Amino acid sequence: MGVQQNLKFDALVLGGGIAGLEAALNLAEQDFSVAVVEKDASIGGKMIRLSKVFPTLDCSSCITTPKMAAAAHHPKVTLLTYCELQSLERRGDELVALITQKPRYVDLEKCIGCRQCEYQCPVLVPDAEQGGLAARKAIYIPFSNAIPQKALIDPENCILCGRCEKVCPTQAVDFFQKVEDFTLTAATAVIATGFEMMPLEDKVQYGQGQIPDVITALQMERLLAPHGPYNRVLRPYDGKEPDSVAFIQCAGSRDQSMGVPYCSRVCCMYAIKQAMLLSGSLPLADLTVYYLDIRAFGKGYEQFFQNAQAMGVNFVKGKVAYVEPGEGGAVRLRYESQEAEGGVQVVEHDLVVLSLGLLPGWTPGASCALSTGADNFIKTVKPKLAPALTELSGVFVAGAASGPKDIVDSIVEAGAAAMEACRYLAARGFKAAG
Amino acid sequence: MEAEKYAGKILILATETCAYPGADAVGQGHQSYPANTYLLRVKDPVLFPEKFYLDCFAKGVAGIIIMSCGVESPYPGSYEALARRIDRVYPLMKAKGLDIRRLRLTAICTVCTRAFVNEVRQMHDLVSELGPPGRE
Amino acid sequence: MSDAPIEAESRKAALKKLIAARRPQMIAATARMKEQRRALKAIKEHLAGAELTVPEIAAATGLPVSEVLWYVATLKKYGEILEGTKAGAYFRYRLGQVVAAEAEPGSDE
Amino acid sequence: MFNPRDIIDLIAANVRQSRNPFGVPSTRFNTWWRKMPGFTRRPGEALLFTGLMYQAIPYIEATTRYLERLEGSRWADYLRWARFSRYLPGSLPGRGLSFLTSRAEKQKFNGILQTICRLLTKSGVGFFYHPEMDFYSGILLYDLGDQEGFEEHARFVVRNLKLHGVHKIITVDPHTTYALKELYPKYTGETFEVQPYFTLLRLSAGGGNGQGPVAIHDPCFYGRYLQLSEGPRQVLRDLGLKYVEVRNSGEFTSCCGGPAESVSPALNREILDRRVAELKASGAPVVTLCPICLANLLKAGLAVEDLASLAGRYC
Amino acid sequence: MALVNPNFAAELEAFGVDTALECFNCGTCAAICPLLYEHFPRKLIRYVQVGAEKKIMENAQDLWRCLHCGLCTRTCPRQANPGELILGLRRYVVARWRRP
Amino acid sequence: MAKKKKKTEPAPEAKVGVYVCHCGGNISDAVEVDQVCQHARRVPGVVVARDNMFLCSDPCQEMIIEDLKSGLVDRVVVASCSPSLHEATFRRALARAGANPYVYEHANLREQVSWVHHGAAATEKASRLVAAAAAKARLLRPLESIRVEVQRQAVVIGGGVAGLKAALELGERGLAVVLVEKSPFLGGQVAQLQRLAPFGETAAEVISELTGAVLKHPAITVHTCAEVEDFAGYIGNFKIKVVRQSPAGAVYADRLARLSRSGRGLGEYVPFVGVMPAAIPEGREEFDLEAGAIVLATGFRPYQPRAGEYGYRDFPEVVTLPELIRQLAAAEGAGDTLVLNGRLIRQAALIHCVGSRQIPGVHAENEGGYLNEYCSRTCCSATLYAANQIREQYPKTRIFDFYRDIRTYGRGQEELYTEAARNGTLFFRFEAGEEPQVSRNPHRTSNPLLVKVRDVLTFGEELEVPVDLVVLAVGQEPNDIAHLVENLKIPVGADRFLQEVHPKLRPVEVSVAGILLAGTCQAPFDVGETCAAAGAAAVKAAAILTRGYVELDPFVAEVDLSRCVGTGACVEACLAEGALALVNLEVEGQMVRRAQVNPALCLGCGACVAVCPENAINVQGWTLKQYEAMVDMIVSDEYLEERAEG
Repeated sequence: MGVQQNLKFDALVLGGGIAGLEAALNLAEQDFSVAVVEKDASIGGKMIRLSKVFPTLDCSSCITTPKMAAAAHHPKVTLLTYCELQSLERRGDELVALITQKPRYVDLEKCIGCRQCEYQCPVLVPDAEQGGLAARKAIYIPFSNAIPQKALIDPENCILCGRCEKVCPTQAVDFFQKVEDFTLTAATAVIATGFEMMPLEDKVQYGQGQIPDVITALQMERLLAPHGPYNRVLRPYDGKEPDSVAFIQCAGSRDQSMGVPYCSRVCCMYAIKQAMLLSGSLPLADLTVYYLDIRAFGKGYEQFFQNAQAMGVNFVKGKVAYVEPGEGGAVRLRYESQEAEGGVQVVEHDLVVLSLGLLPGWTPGASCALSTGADNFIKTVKPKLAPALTELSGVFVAGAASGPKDIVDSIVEAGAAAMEACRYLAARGFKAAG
Repeated sequence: MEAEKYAGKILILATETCAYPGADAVGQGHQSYPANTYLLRVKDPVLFPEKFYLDCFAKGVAGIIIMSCGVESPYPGSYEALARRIDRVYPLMKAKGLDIRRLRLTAICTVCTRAFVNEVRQMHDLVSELGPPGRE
Repeated sequence: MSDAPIEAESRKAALKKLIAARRPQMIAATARMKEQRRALKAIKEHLAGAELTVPEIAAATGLPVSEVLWYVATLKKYGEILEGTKAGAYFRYRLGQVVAAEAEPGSDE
Repeated sequence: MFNPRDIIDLIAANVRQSRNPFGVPSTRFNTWWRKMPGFTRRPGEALLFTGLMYQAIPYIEATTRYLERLEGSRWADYLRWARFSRYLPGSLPGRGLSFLTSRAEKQKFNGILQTICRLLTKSGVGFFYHPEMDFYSGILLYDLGDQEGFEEHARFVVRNLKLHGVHKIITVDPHTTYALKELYPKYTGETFEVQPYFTLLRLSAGGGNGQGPVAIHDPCFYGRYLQLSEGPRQVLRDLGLKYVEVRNSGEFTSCCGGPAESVSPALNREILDRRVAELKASGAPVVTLCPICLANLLKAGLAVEDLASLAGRYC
Repeated sequence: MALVNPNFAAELEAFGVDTALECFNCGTCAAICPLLYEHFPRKLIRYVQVGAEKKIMENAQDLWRCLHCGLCTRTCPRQANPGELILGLRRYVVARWRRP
Repeated sequence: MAKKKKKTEPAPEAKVGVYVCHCGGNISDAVEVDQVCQHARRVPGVVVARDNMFLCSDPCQEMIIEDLKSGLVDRVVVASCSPSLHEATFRRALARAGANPYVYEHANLREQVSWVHHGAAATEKASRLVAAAAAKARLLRPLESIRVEVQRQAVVIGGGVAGLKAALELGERGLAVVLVEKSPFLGGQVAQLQRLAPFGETAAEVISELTGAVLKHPAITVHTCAEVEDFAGYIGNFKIKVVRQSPAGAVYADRLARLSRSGRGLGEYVPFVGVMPAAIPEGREEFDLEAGAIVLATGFRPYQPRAGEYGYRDFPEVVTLPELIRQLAAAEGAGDTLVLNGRLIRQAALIHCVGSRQIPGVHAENEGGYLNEYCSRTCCSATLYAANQIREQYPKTRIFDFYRDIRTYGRGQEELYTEAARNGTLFFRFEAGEEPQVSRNPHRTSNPLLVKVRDVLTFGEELEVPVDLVVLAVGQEPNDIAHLVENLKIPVGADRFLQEVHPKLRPVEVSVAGILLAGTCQAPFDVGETCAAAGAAAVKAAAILTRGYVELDPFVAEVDLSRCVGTGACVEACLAEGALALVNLEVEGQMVRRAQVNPALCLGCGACVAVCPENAINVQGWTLKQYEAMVDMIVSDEYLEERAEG
């Protein structure tokens, strides 16, 4: 497939999550033109998929959507969604990115987001946006506050029945769309490719995803979100309102046997947050957090942890070693209680949430001359004085791309990366408004 | 079918950062609610003086739901000022013989779809029960 | 409009090619869809005139309980069923007004 | 639980005396090869080294049944038994055991070794066997913490093997494999080329038809320590047999409880029951490849078979 | 009340007990252990760390419960090798028994 | 075409065009679009009402533009999907037509009508919403976004790494920067360290690099011994009065002595001092600075343990971590065992969370009645780094670490913890309220101190550790900047650190626009995090400064001088400090007190609108009159009357 077109911007931001959007907006605010390249069909990253966020407990969507809308409407920001970076290299003063536009099979210009197609489509597919706990269709809009609000077809599950095409008021469905490659040149780039959660299948001792009521923390976020799969917290085994929920911390991080020796940094706080939210929605439920060290290090975090204790969330020091199905949908855990009279305990909970390790969302591999640290996250060269600096001149990094990071730290770092990028542009004679 | 059942108009003052997008989310979810509801987009309902509410009732509006951002308001202190104002509106309503339940102050966020529908349903039931303003 | 039939013809050919290229996944997806239809039909049948919890639906339909929940969540999302009253720690579900104009003639089955 | 100190002393004394943990001469129970064709040595060929584990199982089982009755009774003071045994002439407890052990049991375990030979031959593997080069590995001494005893015995075995110029070794059980492969180099400084038999098998048979899937119980030493769980699966695939994975397999396999036999039959039972439940959940007959696991799982009444026996039925 | 003895861990290195201090006392080994027995094996590892020689000898018999199944070592998040530590402690105790 | 019924209605010239979208059936399936248009035509002020399948399409936008250009309409109402999707689109279309983008009103007929209602009720509601929008549109006036000219200079307060980094970023961006530092030195608290956890960069290299670049940068001016005395103005136009004088008392005597002992000159880095860029001024100097934006980088100070806290001051062998770091730098290489001040350190205890994570009712408050409830974030790593340094350099010195939770959260930090364990550091865990007890050692060992702890890791057993040294890992406390806080009117959190507007939406901004936070004045941070925060503050400052003006939403309060009588009620109700004031004005030859809006500070919330007895103040674009007109249309049936005719 030949390269179709070449786009030119002052800056390229790789990743349309909160760090990428923040970096893009900061660059655009200084009148530099920015392209945001996002691999998913919507911008918003992990944050738009969360319920509420610590330590303020404000609704994640309410904080993310304004930034998403600001980026979508900013005249200096171009959003390129459902695009995959193939390579990024420096050629003289320019960075050249080869990008693949994945086919949506829906014309982005024509689609008006009415979802008629989705309602008509006969195929159900586990909805990854809802942690697989409910279904979407083979043609679908990713989620309710997705930007762009446009449909796409998942060809793996499409049966080409043509119903979507028939019902679309704008003839936007196009089964014949093809992969398109294009190049994008920019003077500077910000890598904001974020993180992925370690797959549940990797954790043999915790049932490898085979126990319905053992879920990932991201699935729990969906259960807690107001527009989640069940619209309330129910256990996935049979729809029961759980009486007791357990959180297993360091379920894959700080664990050399899992190949993730580092701390995933956000799990303590989100587990505390989820427990707090549960104590609101299920006031009678027993909530237990099994932990090694509670790492409530950020502003207002320790007080948040203390509040959770005061609210009756149970904190048990000890790493859960083994999880197995109990009777009637319950989940049985084994851990060592460190109390003198403790020892190995076998306890049952209705629902178990795993704080799985965070892994890099993207690794450059051969696509680009950036290397990674021992933790596989993007390597930074001056972690103290210039945390956004990478090995490649003019390429900066922000957020979880250079290691697990919470939202606040990611946003701040995105500002720093954007500043470095602006400075880099200014030094090369790129003019902002003035 | 109760064709003659009174469905007085309900005014919803919805903040542009919280409740208005919340109402949009209800729409996206195709969650039906009574149609006698009129959303006005506002930056912050702290803008409206006591008189505004009384005038609305005088014009025939049967119920008003203020959907604010609550303490998460982008204008620090506005929610508290708003709450104090509404507290002053209630005695004025009583003085005019208006059931104070016709005016309700709530906080609705961008994804509070269930809360939105609940609030609307409750107010709808209330105004159906009370009839036109001033006749309670 | 005169060239429309030709366009339609080439489109038909292109579609044929596309179907041929996607054959394996289409066969699998169609099989899944048929199974889903059977499950959905069974669930909706048992909900006709009754409010049932997920375990009750599972018992009635013989489907695995977690699977029933998945279908129930989905039907709820697309407005076909509604959450009803609570029974102990479970919620009951009932048929709702169908939002999407579906009720297929089922000609392809 | 029995006093470990006494068990260690007893076993150490037995190994010193008879070069195996039972205090009976190995010739008394290492008899499986007698009715087999002679395995003559050809240059460069590997020694089949059984480590006497399969042969010994019926004796261990017999002992355990005896001990199981003692534990929890007022005879629980194993000390008495141990001390008593130590004052007996070396061969007497062995004779007693021999008496307690059924002929059918012995036949079963000997048969596995015979089948292994057949399978190796069928796979075109050149090997030889000589009972005078086949010793107990000393693994139990190592496990029990008798470092001196183990080292002494290991050096004895190594000396003997070197004397016969043995370099390549084919093993049949996980414990001996681990001892020879990992422990001997560490404690004697001598390295052999050690290969468990199943990694050498090159079988093919369509015999899987009609046979339902089997469930694999990975022994700890193969699955976890030596990370050889792919081996038996390959054998099954070669034979056209289907298998299912049970909860906890491969590197995360569950212990069957076998090693607890020597200190606490009650503990052994408890752990065994848990593993049996996991295996039973698969609904399939179980295949394993360790004499201790095999005997232990058989004891629980599970439908279990040695990998070699299963393979033997198909070719 | 016990006095911590940091030299004890060094003494044990002769018996191959050289990873005890890497343990951060998460309890995985105790909970994954098929024995499900009190704090075993972490208790003995902690005693090595703080140098509670006497306690180790008092609890020595527990060492022989271990099945040498290796699950603790496979799952130890710090790769402190608890299974080997237990075997090393057995060697230490046997040596002490033989040469008090 | 509708007739204007009442000539007395305001803005008689307003010609409203109404455009209703079918949204390809999304709206028209539930709403009778024809009828809505018919109804709209009867609404006062509406001159045209059109419908279309897709209004957002280019041809339809062109149609609207044509209507505007031809003079047919001068106000636009679009009734379609949610304004969040297309309000901006249509405002841009207005701008393309040469019209003011603010003479535009949006009615939401999709998310809030056709997707949630059915039948006649849906059409009626749509008609009423369109009528209301038209009524508002009729009252709309063209608005200009507010431009505030900006002084293209930033002032950075604080000369530690945060201030230096922020100044450097802005300077490199081509902006003028003035850095104001209270002490004679640059480098702040980092200059009091040696190596930085977890990667071991030296404080010397970090500070030398920063100060080197800052001091030689032509766009950056540095004033040391300088303090902010007074402050006025608003975003874009701050005025700061600075006093520069020799610091009072002997606060810096120790550092000055160290500097003179070192033999280093001005601009050179001296360990535990920092960089002195200029001589201490002789007299007192006052000057004014103008700034478009201000970056606060006032930093932290280490927690100072109370006398007796873990034996501090009672025993000379108890020191804080910063004190240890200094002593380590001076320690002589005495073989395998650490020697501090001539004393052999064979065993040392490190105690975490000193002055951090304090719990009300469990821990004692300080003299000021404060508890540091927060975690100081950096001490775990710093402590473990020190432990590793000692273990590696002095392998015979044993380290015992007493912690509540080990918080090595960041990149390279968990490795420090693993490394410490591998190095033989022995850990003990204590519960809050059961802190280790430090006392004289009564045992026969020669170590002078004994640390007792109920150790969670040892099943709650009481353990005793004889030691030669106890190191307290003290936390971070904000510097005392009460004067500045009062002057700048910036909020302080319960933890006494400066408070940002919102930790995620605006993490480096305070409620006073144009003032930004960098580093540990906001919360405890390590050096990397501080530099990131400084960068984030710089990018916000640069956005303000680079354009030379700030463009603010036109939706701010506006005083109608013909109605204002100067009651001052609005000033009292105002939520944004300084946005409203009573000023003396000359009206028709008379001096009167009238309200005046500072658009640069006004938030547009409307709190003032509600309280004005004369309705003399309104938020532009969202006036009370407009809302009243909308309500009138919602309750009116006039334009619906002939609905039965079809």
